[in-house]
Amino acid sequence: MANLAQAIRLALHFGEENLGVTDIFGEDVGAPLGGVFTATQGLKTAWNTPLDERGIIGTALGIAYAGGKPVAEIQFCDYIYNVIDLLKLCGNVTWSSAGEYHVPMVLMTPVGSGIHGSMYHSHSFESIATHIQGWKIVMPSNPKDAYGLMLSAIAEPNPVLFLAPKALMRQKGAELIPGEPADEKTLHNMIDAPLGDRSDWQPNWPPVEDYRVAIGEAKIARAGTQLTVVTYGRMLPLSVNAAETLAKEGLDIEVIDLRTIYPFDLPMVKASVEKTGRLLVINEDTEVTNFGEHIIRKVLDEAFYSLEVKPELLAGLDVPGVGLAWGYEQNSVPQADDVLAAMRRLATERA
Amino acid sequence: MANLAQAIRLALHFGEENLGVTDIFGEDVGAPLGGVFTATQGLKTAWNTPLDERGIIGTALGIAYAGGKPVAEIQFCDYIYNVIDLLKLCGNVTWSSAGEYHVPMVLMTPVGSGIHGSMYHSHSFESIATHIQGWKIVMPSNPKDAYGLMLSAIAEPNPVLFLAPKALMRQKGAELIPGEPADEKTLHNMIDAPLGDRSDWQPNWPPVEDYRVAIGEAKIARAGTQLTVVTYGRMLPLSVNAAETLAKEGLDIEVIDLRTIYPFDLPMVKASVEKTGRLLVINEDTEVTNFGEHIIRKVLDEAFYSLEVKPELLAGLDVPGVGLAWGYEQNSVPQADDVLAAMRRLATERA
Amino acid sequence: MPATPWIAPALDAQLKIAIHDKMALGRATEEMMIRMMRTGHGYFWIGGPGEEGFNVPLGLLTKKGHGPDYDYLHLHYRSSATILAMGAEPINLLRQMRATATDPYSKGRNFVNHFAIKPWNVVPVTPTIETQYTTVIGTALVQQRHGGDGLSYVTGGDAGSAEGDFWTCMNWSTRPGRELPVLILVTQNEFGISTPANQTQNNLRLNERANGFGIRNACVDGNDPIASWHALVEAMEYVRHERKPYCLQANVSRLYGHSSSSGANRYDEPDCLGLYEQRLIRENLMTQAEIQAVWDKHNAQLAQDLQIVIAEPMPDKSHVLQHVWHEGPAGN
Amino acid sequence: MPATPWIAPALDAQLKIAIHDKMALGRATEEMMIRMMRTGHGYFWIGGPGEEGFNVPLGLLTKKGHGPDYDYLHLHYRSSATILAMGAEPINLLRQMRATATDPYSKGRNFVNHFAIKPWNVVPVTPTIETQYTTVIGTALVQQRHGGDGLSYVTGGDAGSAEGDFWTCMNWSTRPGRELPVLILVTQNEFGISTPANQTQNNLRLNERANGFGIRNACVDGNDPIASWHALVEAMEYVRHERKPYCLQANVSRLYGHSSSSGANRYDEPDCLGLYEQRLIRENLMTQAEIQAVWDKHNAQLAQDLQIVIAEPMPDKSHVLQHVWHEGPAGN
Ligand SMILES: Cc1ncc(C[n+]2csc(CCOP(=O)(O)OP(=O)(O)O)c2C)c(N)n1
Ligand SMILES: Cc1ncc(C[n+]2csc(CCOP(=O)(O)OP(=O)(O)O)c2C)c(N)n1
Ligand SMILES: [Mg+2]
Ligand SMILES: [Mg+2]
Repeated sequence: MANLAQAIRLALHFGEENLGVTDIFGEDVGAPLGGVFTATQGLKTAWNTPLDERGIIGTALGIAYAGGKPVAEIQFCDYIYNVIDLLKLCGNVTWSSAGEYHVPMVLMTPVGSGIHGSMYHSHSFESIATHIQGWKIVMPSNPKDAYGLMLSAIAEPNPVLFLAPKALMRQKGAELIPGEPADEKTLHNMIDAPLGDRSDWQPNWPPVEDYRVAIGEAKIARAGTQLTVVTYGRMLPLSVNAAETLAKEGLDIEVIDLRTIYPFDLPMVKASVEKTGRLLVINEDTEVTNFGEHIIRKVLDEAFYSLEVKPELLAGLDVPGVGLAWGYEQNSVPQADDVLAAMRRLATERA
Repeated sequence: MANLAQAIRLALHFGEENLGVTDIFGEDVGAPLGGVFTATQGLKTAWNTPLDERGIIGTALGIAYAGGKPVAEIQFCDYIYNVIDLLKLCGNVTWSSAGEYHVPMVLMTPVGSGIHGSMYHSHSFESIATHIQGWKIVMPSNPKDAYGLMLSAIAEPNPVLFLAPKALMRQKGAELIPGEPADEKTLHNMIDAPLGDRSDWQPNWPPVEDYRVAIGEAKIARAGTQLTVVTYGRMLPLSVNAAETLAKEGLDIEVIDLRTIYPFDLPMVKASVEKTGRLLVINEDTEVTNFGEHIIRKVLDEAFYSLEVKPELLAGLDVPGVGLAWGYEQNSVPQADDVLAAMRRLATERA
Repeated sequence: MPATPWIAPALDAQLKIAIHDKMALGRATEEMMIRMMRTGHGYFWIGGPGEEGFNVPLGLLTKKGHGPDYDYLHLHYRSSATILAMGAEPINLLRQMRATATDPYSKGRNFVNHFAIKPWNVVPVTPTIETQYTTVIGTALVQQRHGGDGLSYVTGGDAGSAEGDFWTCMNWSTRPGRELPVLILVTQNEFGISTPANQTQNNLRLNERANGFGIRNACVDGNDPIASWHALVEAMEYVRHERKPYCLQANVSRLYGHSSSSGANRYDEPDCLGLYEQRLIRENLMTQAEIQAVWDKHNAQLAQDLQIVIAEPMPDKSHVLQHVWHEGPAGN
Repeated sequence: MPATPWIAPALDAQLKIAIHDKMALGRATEEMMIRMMRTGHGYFWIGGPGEEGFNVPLGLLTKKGHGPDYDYLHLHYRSSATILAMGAEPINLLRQMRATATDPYSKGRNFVNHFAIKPWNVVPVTPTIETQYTTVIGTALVQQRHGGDGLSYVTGGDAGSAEGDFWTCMNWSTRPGRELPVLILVTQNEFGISTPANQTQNNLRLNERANGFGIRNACVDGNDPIASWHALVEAMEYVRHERKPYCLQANVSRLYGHSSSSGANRYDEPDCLGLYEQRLIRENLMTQAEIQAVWDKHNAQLAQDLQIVIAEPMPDKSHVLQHVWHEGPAGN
């Protein structure tokens, strides 16, 4: 099974061949490295930019203006904060030009903690991103969804932000991507660059097929009746695991994988909360003006009187960063134990 | 009575004389203009920077490192989005250096709509700002608070973001700033630069006194029992007016002026909601991942079972900008009518 | 089917007169918009009176059309004379000034002189200073790969060049072996709002900043349309055919101050129009009466246009949510 | 009470030997930290092996102290040899490498080589590339006003100079009549992670970018500590006394690749230490045995240090909320 980085790579390859992708670029995105997580190895339109995020986003917008289909990368979302003005432009020129131009671009960036990344390789970005208008925002929790979301992102005529949970980059999927060789060694030999000198290496792409995960459609990752957990990205597998553990205690918990963060699948969330009467939103971003608070507010608006207990957010502590030593990360970003505890508490709270 | 711009100017003067302010700077902040809203006219440490927001914030941080006390300005918060990375640094170096350095700086910037400012003079900034750690954030709704908050901001050893509601800049206060001449003509003649050539002009500062509004303390702008309205800045006078109007309909509404946005006065808000059972948060920022959603979530955490009806947020529509024509602003940013309607509806909703 | 190669028109008597016509149109349009602002037919004015001597030649020398065979324009908010020289209808500027629902550039959303004209590769003018110096990289990159003689040009003010985006533009357009066909323009009017250039720039010839990148550069008197024409021809020929960047500064006047916020009052700076008219008379290309007739023609037309615009509908609630998303297929 | 004016020490035999000592200390410390990373005593390594030939002279020529009379340092993450040359304790670097609670620079929060030393004006090293080129403006501005001969210096890599912050630094330090005492340093190792400099820079002498601002500039072989010493003396004298910016590039090696993420394997690039040791022997300043003794001394000390560090406590829950806010009075 492809891992998440390989899935992105396969999707980008499909995009180059079939969906008009003209440029895949960013810092260290081209040869020889092919991206710090190898997500862009061997792609024919991949190239290395100067170390300049403002140039990257400006170039992407310009390519989109000139009829191209750019997929830009910011190496880590931790380094995206000097271009928020440009992201706002990408998101508002369609509206400000009253539709004269639109911006078919994809921006991908790794997010989240879990790799001992210290203060500047652990940021989450969905809270600020969802406050920037005009972007659609997706975040997969597994390789197959990463593939399907990336194809949808490429096909979308509006700017799409593709957040890649960095702690899951090497995680393998449970399901094959259509066209992927069944044996993962085979895949590895076909598409992973060799160690050492790569100057003569060429990938041998498997015949991957068109497979889309529609933007805006969440998925019930585990069905249940007693508590609705809404999450995405790295927190999804933790939440599903916790739900399985709690199932042994007789608690039946529903876990929704948003997949699209904006516009998020409110109908699915609402239906679930109406069924369970309880809501827990989980993410790893810091907790003040957190996107999860938006989810809660929307649920209040639509289903306040269905709530049996107070809805909650489990998120990162409001500290200036995720410290390097494990003691910091463990105590400021939700961990498996915290997820389990919050789910148990909310599922069993007296209404 | 001083208007809000004059109050800021008086506070900065007091800060230069008594609180160690060494530099007041930004685009057009120095002579001859003294700021696009005249808030920095005649100040002895005010100077004009190059048109470069990154230089402005970097310089402020450097001055703070070297023992100075900078008050920097970003001309409009609409132009702050290319320095979010630097704002994050200002907010995290105390923590990342484990207290070796701290960052005593003030950053002021005008925010909000209401002056036909079109897409780039109408932004709000509190939602993104509150998601940046390590900053205290204040926003006055009247000149006296502006004065008192600015003195507290200057005295604070941590970075403080001072958001100035631009639509209120010319608004006069109801109360004198301590030391302010009672007659506003007198004040005008003393501190406002003449039109035309100003090269020889010097302000004649009134003996304004030390007056602080503590960071973190909200104010009950109007006491009431049936609904808690939490707001700040430009929405405060609209909300108080609406409450007075509704009082004539027999509705008794409490309006809280947060004054400090972060860390906000949760105890006061909680106590009010426990009394009224109803909460309406009002601001003009766009509604997705809006700081008001954080307020609501905190109230849920602390007082869910006191809520009789669902808490609500009245905020800006999630569109890519505030359009120039009045029809846009009127229909995308809360107006007096919207405030009145939301307050009436929430105060009278069947529990 | 590649577009025909671009050949700059010869600067003959007829063209010199046409340049005047467009300069006068530019000025008359801006002055009409200043009047609109004063009489309540607009909220805010910002524009280009004082830059016509440079902006009209720029417009006339633009290879106008859609797609990478043609020039891409990344304009400043003082570029009215450029797009008018290219054939834009003045009434459309008045519409944006009044913020009507009929404004074709922004549907009443953006300030005046914030254009977006896809058939002519005029990408949206941004209110954020200097970001256009980053987007120009992208269109030029597409053109570099596409071939032909289309170029991308970008223009902005002197103060704005302090933003690092100016650096980004120079750096990305000189990557070795990947040089870009970008014409980097700067208008030097010696002010950023109220701040005099000599407080913030150690060399008022900002084009010389490009020396750090080995980018060919020059400075021209933008108050002289003939000198501007020649300087632009030289710069554009270089960019079109060498497929490398060039940096050109135009020294210009800011005749009505920064914007309506600073009064939009007339200042005593050299006026390219008066200077050029004297020259046309001196060179016996036009008489005073002919010149007057040009102004009368434009003013009469603008007065008519204004009546039309005033009667047009303003945006309302139904407009707010239009164009948040593009619905059709992707591709500009 | 103004500080004594700074006089650079004479580069005599003793100092040449001291330079070697500090270079060896720098290298030994970095190599120890690479071993720590490999043996699970650290999560991530990034540092400066290959830059000692330049960084040690820089440290020794720094006017070390607190406040505007002394130099302010805005360092890159490869600056270990600079602060070790200034007298920093190697054990403290090991502490940050292991992320212990005793790490004096960040309490286990930041990656290794991210210093913050207030008594020496070493402002926090930022993980964000190139932002140090903006903060240096502020400390230099305070010094310009304060007088004396203190300067501010900033260092960063070649790839990072692509960020507009490099432009910002040059622009703000050359405002007419308000020039700043900034020494703008760039280390040219011809790589940004995996990207070769010649893909992104049209001139590998980045100091020449400063020509656009008329900033005096030079390039030195950073593998040669003697040449580096002289280049630094010249640059610093100019900045200290002319109170104007100067841009100096040092060509250096990146001996263990970018970081532990790219393996931290030894690469075959010129090694300033080997080259300098040959020279010291050639010039009869040291014998091979004396050189070996230096290494043995440092390695022994570092081995001891490691034992201490390994036994020290790691941060726990109680540390998380410390220093979110500064509680005392304002003022660094
Ligand atoms: C990023 C950004 N910062 C600040 C502003 C506010 N602003 C608008 S115009 C202007 C001055 C521009 O001066 P210059 O670049 O010389 O252009 P000019 O107006 O003189 O043509 C400023 C500061 C802005 N629009 N964008
Ligand atoms: C703003 C920013 N963008 C990207 C990164 C990720 N990053 C860390 S080091 C590096 C390469 C730096 O190369 P260079 O400036 O040449 O310094 P060197 O490592 O070679 O000394 C990159 C891209 C970062 N830290 N900050
Ligand atoms: Mg200007
Ligand atoms: Mg390098």
